[in-house]
Amino acid sequence: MPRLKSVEELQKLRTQLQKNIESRTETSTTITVGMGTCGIAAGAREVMQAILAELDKRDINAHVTTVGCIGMCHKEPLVDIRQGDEPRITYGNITPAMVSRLIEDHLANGQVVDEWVVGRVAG
Amino acid sequence: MATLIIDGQEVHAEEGQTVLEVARANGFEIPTLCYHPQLEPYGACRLCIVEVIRRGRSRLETSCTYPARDGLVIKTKSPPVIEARAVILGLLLSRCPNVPVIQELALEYGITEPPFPVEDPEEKCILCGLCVRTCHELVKADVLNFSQRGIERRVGPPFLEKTRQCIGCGACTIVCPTGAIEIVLEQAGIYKEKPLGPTAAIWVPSLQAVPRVPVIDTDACIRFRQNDRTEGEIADACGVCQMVCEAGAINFDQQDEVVEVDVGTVIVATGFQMWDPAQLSQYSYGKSPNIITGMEFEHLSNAGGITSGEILLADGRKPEQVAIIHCVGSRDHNAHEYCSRICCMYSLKQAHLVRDKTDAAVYEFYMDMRAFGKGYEEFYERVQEEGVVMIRGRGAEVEVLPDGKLRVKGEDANLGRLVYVDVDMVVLSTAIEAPHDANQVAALFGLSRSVDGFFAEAHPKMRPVETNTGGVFLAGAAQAPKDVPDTVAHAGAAASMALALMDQGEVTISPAVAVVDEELCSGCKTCISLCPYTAISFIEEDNVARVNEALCKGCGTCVAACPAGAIEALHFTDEQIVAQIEGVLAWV
Amino acid sequence: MAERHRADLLISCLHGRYPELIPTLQEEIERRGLTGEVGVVEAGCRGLCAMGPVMLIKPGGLFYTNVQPADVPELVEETLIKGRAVERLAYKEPVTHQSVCYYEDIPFYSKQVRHVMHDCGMIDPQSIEEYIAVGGYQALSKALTTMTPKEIIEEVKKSGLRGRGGAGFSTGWKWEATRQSAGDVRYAIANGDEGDPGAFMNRSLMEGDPHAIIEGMVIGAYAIGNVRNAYIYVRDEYPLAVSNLNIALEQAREYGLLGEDILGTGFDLDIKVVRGAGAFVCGESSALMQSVEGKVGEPRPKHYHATERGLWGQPTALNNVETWANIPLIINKGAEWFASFGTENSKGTKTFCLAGQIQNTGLIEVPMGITLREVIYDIGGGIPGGRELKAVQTGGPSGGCIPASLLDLPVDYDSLVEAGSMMGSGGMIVMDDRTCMVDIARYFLEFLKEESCGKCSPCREGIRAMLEILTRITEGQGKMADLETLETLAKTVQTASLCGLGKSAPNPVISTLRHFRDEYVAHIEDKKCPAGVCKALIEYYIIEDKCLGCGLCRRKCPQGAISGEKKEVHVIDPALCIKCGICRDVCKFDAVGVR
Amino acid sequence: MGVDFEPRIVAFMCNWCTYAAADTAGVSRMQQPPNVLPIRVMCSGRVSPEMVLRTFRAGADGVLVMGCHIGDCHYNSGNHRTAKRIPLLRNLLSYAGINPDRLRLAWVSSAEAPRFVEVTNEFIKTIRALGPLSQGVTE
Repeated sequence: MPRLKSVEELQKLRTQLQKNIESRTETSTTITVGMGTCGIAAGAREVMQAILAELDKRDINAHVTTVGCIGMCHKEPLVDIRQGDEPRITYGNITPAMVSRLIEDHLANGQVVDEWVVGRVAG
Repeated sequence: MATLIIDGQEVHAEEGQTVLEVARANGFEIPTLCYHPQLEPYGACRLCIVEVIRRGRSRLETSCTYPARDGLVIKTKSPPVIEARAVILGLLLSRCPNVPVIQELALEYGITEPPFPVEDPEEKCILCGLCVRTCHELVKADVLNFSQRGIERRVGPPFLEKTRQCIGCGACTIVCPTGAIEIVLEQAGIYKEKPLGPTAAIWVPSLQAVPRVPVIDTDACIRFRQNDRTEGEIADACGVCQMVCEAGAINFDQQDEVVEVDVGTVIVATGFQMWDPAQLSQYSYGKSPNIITGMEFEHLSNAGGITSGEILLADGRKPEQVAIIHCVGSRDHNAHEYCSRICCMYSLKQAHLVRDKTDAAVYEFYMDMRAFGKGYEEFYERVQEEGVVMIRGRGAEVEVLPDGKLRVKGEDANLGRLVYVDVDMVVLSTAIEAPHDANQVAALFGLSRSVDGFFAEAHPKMRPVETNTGGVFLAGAAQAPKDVPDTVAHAGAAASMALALMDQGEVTISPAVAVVDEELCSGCKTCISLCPYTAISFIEEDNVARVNEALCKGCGTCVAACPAGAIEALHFTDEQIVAQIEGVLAWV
Repeated sequence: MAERHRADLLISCLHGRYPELIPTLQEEIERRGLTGEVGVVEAGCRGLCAMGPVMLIKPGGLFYTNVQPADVPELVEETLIKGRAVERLAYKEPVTHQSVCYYEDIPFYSKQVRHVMHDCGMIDPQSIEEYIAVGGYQALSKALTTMTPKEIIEEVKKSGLRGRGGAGFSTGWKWEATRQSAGDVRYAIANGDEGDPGAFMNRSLMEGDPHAIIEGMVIGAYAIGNVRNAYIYVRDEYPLAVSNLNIALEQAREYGLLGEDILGTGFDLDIKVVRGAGAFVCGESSALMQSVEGKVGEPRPKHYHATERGLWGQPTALNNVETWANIPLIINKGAEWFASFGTENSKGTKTFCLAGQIQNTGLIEVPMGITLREVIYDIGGGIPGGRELKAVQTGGPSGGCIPASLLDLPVDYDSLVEAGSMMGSGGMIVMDDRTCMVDIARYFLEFLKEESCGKCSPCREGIRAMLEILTRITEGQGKMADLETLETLAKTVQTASLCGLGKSAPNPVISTLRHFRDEYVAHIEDKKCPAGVCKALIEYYIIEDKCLGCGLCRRKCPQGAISGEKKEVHVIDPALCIKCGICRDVCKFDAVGVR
Repeated sequence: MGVDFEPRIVAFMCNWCTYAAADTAGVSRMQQPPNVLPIRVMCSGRVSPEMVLRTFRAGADGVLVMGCHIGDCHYNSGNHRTAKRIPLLRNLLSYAGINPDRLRLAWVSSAEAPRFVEVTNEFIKTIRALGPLSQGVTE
């Protein structure tokens, strides 16, 4: 285990460790993946894993949660992204291949990927 | 230096003093049970509580632990103080209803009955911790400590079992304010030869000695015993005497040492010792504290003694009848056959003292009244006039009655019948005898001892202070029982004899010495090794033995041994002796 | 090192009941292919101890109570895979019996302000990494590198932090006094000898967030100066606290946050855990220090404050573990922030343990000044069975009883003392109308009789005497004069005892006499126990109107004192009845009465 | 042997112990027969075997040698010599035709006047029983 020799080292370690408990810390970004039977059947798990990997790669602090079926089974896998007080954006028919762009545009650049959006819910 | 106000009076305190110390030094009375000046303050009994007003705030604090800070205002008797002490004493009296010291203190605060009675009224320990702290801080034996807690708390050795760590010093029993600790002597003896009652390891061997200097009994002293026991590991135990001695006169490092002095004359004045009356069981000595020896009576009656000269029984009462038994151990075939000479007169004196100091009736059991000295007979008559009952006949037996009274039985030879009296106190006029180590002294100086054990003088009539060893003289009771005037006279005589010898500056030796007839001497050297005084030396060039006349004492051992008949003892020559033999045998 | 998870299951208050819960969970997670995605953490206390094991799922804040191994497959399927709440595991609102799924929505938590306990239950207490990740040792690095000792003390003084052990002495002043006492060697001690019956705030903190205490102590040691050794005194009945603290200390040493040259600043400090020896009195500061020194834990006179002559005669700062754990908060967030909670004279938040006749027994943290009513009814969920509140006992055995009439009393140091009780370390025992106040006073004195060290006579003998009088009263043998005697005794024990234990021992008597004198009088004059507790003074009987003749009481009665035909009114034979109260407890119709 | 036989016994007494004891016995008016004829020597160690033999030759029926107890000798060790010599001499006596019982060694300290009387009386009795020492006849 590293012996910390300065405050800077402590700060560096902290930044590094923070990711590990990200799920427990407050964040403004929540990504929700539909995980009803319909979602799983449509490949929601793979999508979710891709999201987690992408977040990790880009070092983005966001909560990833799962929900059950919301009734739009034909649009599964459904992915909701919510940032702060912004309206919730729901994307439909997401595949793992789309995840990289989704994260890059929406989370990193703040650009909603309009062509994949299926709905916006305020509040 | 701090200034305080105690009960309205301004007092000054040294650095480090507590409120209690300052208050007591200035004459304020504060009760304590767990305080001892030689121990760290503990603050357990809480009786020394006083009201402390500091920076305008009033609180109850224990004065034994509270530092005497500058500007304190102390009230030792304010109503909250009195109330708290009364409640505490009520609680302590409830715990220990039968402890006199608690009863007395409680009474001072108006409490006569235990307000919260407990089941076991025999409890004596108030858990003040004095014993525990003494054992830890002073004795450094750490035998006693507390176990359990709360109301179950108790004092004892580990696991309440007997422990070898305990050196039996008894310090705990002495500091215990309530008498809750008893010491059980499995090996009796160390207190035996001490003055009346329990004594400390530092004591004054003779109360009226000048200078009146105490000695430390290293066999009993805690410091020495701990040092010896732990081979120096605990070298600083106790030391209370050093702490309290204002003159700084206690020196533990002082060692016994052998001092060699060259002297020309020696006066042996080793005195006597008191005979132990426990050897004759009929006197019941040791079975009642009110059966005492004449020597113990002297301690009792001494103004500097434990009762300040009052003649009291062990329980503090004044006696109503006192019996004095003469000739205890003297003139007795089972003890000493001789008359100790001094007992009659001291017994009469003691009878006089009892009459003088108390209203007690006095009975003297005597065999013969030997009032032989100047004015003695007159004193005897005076004592008789004082109302002392004289019973002629040996006091034969003392019986301790169940109620503690003492029954003295004896024969009244004048009436020719057995009598007994019941008394409160019996004084045994014990014999005096030669000191137990007289034989060692005798061997050291070449002295003879009489049948009675005292040193023998050179001649019972003609040479009462000289001994058979030249230059060694006897003085006082070392020679035979003597009273004070006789001792003074005898000692004077011994001193004059010694001085006379010294004044001459030279000694005259006996002419009865051995001489060697060098013509006959064959030089065999037999005589040389025989001489106890190395007075014979061998002269190499002449091949003969020669006697140094100054060294020769004239015993004649060499004469008897000389194979050549070459040595003669002057004044005891063979010829002279044979002439004597023939002379005496000439008688038909 | 932990991995990045999309969800963490934080499990608390296992209390050793379901050791297989966590392995079962981990197996199920693996079986469902969620390994690496979902983490399982055994975290510190979340307060709702009576409902343990509890599980908080982050993110989201789903909160389950009474989670058992059998619930695991459903829980994983529904919550982790499908993201749905399992309602039957949710917290039940005690009054409305409604399920509340989310942590934030539970009134027990929503009224609390969890500062000291914030990380407790959120992180794995055996992992310094998690503590660092949530911002641990930030205060330490700030204090050591950007603040002078004087500034730290000023900050603590300004925050208004007062000792959380009960006496409420200003922490900043205490540190300053210690700093100003001459000494090349000074000591810092954390008091974790929590002994009050029903109180476990300190244990939860030591078990759940040991690093917070350590961080606070390092900061304090630096501020006080010349402290090279510090001690955490933990009662030996807290093995998990001892082990978590030791793990935390070892980790801190490895990371260079303890030991020599902390964080390269040149500051040295080591901390050791000292295990207590099972005596209540060792929570008293002077006895505690005696105990740390290896002597019998007995109080000594305190005319010199520990800040002058404490451990081994050296200046010593002795604070409760909770006090120490507050320090990093003050340094991180500032004195103003800290002082914004609480009242004029009592700043910040305080942890309490709710126990007794209350719905939500457990550990809470509230801002100072909150009213008793809020604590008992809003957080505590009120009295079970809708019974009436009679009193709240605060401050442990030597605290006092606050009557229901003072329900709007703000909970802070001074108000509690005024009401005849004290803050203590934070125990709160709620008593309903079935509690006899005389019996309660007797109970606490019984405890204190056992726990008094016995050194000083007023405490040792006075408690015994008071207890005897109280026992007499509960047995119906009391006299009116006893009350006066009790008051005199109590006053002397209070003023004349050596240590805090003795000085506060009469509090239960004094406060119940003050607020519930009528109950004493009822025991003495009427020979009645109004609450129906004191056996010598009560009689059980069947209320004929209510008895349906179910026979339950008859079957449960250990003495066979109850008779009656089925469906007919039963009777209790007073001659056989031993007044155990089982019939009253088992009767579903409240048909057993006491008179 | 006749009842009127009065033995003649020569007693060598050391000046410091036995002679003093005899003196005390006299002073104390202790009864003793006149058969013992005292010869004072400074120390019992002065008594040579030759002198004992000359005493027998001179007509003594018995010889007593008396000195201090061992350890009490005025000359430290003189009586140690006596203690060695006299038993040897007793062996020699029978060779010379004299019953060894006619020679006795006894320790009597100055304090032991009664013992002095006892020892001498006892010895007189022994000699009285042995009868007179007949010159030239082997016993």
